[in-house]
Amino acid sequence: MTAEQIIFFLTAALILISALMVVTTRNLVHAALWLIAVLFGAAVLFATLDASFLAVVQIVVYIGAIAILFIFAVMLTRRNLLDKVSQTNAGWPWAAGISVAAFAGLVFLVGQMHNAGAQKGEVSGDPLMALSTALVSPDAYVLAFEVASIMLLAALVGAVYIANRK
Amino acid sequence: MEFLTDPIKVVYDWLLELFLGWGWADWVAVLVIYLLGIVLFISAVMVLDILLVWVERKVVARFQDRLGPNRVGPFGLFQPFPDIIKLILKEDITPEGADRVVFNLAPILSLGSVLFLWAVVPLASRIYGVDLNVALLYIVAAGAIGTLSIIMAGWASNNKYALLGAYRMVANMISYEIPMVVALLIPTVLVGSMSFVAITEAQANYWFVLVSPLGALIFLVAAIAELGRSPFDLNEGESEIVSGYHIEYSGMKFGLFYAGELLHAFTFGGFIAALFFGGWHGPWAEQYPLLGAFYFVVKAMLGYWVIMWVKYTVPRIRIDHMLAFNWKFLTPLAFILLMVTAVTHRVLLDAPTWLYISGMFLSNVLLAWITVEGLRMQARRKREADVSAEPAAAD
Amino acid sequence: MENPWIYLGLFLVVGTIIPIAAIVMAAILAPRKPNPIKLSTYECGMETVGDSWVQFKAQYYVFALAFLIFDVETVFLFPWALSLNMMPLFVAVEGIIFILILLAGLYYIWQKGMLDWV
Amino acid sequence: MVPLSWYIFLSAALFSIGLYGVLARKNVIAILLGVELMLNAANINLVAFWRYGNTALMGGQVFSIIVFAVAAAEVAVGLALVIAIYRTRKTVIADELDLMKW
Repeated sequence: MTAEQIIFFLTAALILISALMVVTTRNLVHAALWLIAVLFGAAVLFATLDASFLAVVQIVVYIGAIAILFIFAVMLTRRNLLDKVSQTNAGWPWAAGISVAAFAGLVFLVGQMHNAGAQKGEVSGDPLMALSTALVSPDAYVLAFEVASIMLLAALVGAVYIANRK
Repeated sequence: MEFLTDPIKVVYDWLLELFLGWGWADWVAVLVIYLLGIVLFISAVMVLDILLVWVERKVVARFQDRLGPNRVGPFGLFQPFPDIIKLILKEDITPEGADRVVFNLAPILSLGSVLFLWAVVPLASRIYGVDLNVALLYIVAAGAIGTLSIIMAGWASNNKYALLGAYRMVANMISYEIPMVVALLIPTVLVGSMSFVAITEAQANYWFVLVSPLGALIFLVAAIAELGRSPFDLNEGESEIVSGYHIEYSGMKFGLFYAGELLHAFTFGGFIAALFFGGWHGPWAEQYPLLGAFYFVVKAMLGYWVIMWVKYTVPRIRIDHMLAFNWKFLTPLAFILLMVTAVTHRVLLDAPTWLYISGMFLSNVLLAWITVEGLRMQARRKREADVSAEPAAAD
Repeated sequence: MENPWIYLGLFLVVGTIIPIAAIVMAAILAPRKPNPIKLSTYECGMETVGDSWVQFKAQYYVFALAFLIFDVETVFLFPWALSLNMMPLFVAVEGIIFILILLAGLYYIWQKGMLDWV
Repeated sequence: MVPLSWYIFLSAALFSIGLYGVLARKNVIAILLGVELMLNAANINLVAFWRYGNTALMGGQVFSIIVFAVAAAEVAVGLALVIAIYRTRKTVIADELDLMKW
């Protein structure tokens, strides 16, 4: 076992255990905190994959904003959140079955992949600068960049309007 | 004399040779050296933190025309040590109904989030923890962990005051994070890099405060708000919500929050120094890194002094004023400044240095002047509206 | 230092262990004599009424929403700022359009009075 | 060394757990938490494919940045809807939101 494999297994265990806690724990604030553990694990994975920008953005956007928003929303709607009663609906065995089937199907598909056993190559150049030029250069992804701002505008106006209505 | 010009490398080589001589594997030796360095670095930061307790108490005493600690040691310099012994020996109370795990995790994350920041701060030329190419976003990420620790503390305490204090503090921190990040974008635009080391090195000839004085000012205001210090300390309005999110904490856990707050203030002093006031740059700092580290600490202390000065001078503001000031003034201003800076910088990129600096400076001054004029015009219009509304109200 | 993240990971681990060590040391050395009054919630001597995990003002939520959107926006602006020096002036204009679109959103919710604390 | 398939297995497992959360949970906010897990699984996949493919092509990373933006917009609007529904109906249980079910 190399150090890289040990790090991968520890992170994978953290992610999967925390994800299971997210979907099973009854206290929703705890569920949000477990989600933060999942997100942190994903950030570690991004760092091992040499995507340093995405690793920090994962923490800034997901943990710093989205998770906080979830905790706020849970606290806002807490009144009839009885932690004692079951938090799953009547069809949960079906849900579990579908999830296991989905997992089995995905594993089968991965088995069909011709490059499943591929190893990492060398990183060519500086990924951070390559990413920043790709995102804004006119012959690459500048349209996605501008459209993202329109989408954020729509989300800002819509969300604030819906949440604020008296 | 090799040691004076590049101390880290000399020590590193010496230790590596020593460990390899003991028959250790290559990677084990490197890992152990890293660990030793990190432990030493964090210990030094913690010792500095202990000293800051004394500085803060002495300075607030002087501001309030008192003497401050003066019994233990010369000028009360050893006062922090009895404080620490008291904190350690104090009974630690976890209130009934608290969420135990989260309650204990919050102070750890609170101090940890501040310690993490020091990994990327360049102390001097060739003396820094790590040259991360996304260091500025890493700082914001560590701040996000700090916000999280506050909401965890407020929620886990099972106390209404704590929860209210946490809400206020989080609303404050997340609001002012936007102008702070935009102020961080300005050095990024100027240098074309997010690495802290590169940003400091780019200030060899001129400090960025000359190029973007308004950016430095916005960063200072946003940093004070991020720290939750007066005038933005409404998380601990004593008359309303007792003491904020750490009301239920006692003993060492409270000590961790307190130490984190002081160190956070000093760290932001260091950031202001490194981003806008040249960091470790000074006479002979390039050749002798230890001298550069001394300059850096002095500049950070000055930044910390300004933050303390503001804290002990201005009164606390109301929450609606705090939010309105951010969303209706500071955030739009920061974004407009970013646009002006980007365009001016791009246009003057190939111009001679004197033209570049004066152009950038003048654009900042112009923007500040327009802002002030706009505010005055708005205030005048509001005053006139009030005057014309008054007789009607009197009838 | 070939990969900065190794150093950074070690730093995060040590930076978490030191506060934990402080708490553990205090837990070993500190006395422990709990009693019901001491453990009760501190509300300046008043009896606590009801569960403290109460609801809070929805207004905080609106600001958290605005923060989320602008946070994501700044994430997009960092790559833009990095590439500014080596791209044509046109790229600077792209970023300005990006910022102006979102400032228009901020202006809209401001004019609708949604930023007012009530 | 870690082959590509490990990352894909991990993200498949994460995706399935998120799917279970979406299907089985009663609370609307918990369902959104499940959606977040699924989006993260997709992101891990995108970055892994970028790293194991041609690293000079930045499509994978750009795509996952767009996923961040989409996730943020989804959470903002989704949670705002939850708050609005809670204000009128006083419930956040998905089964009780049956006004459209006649």
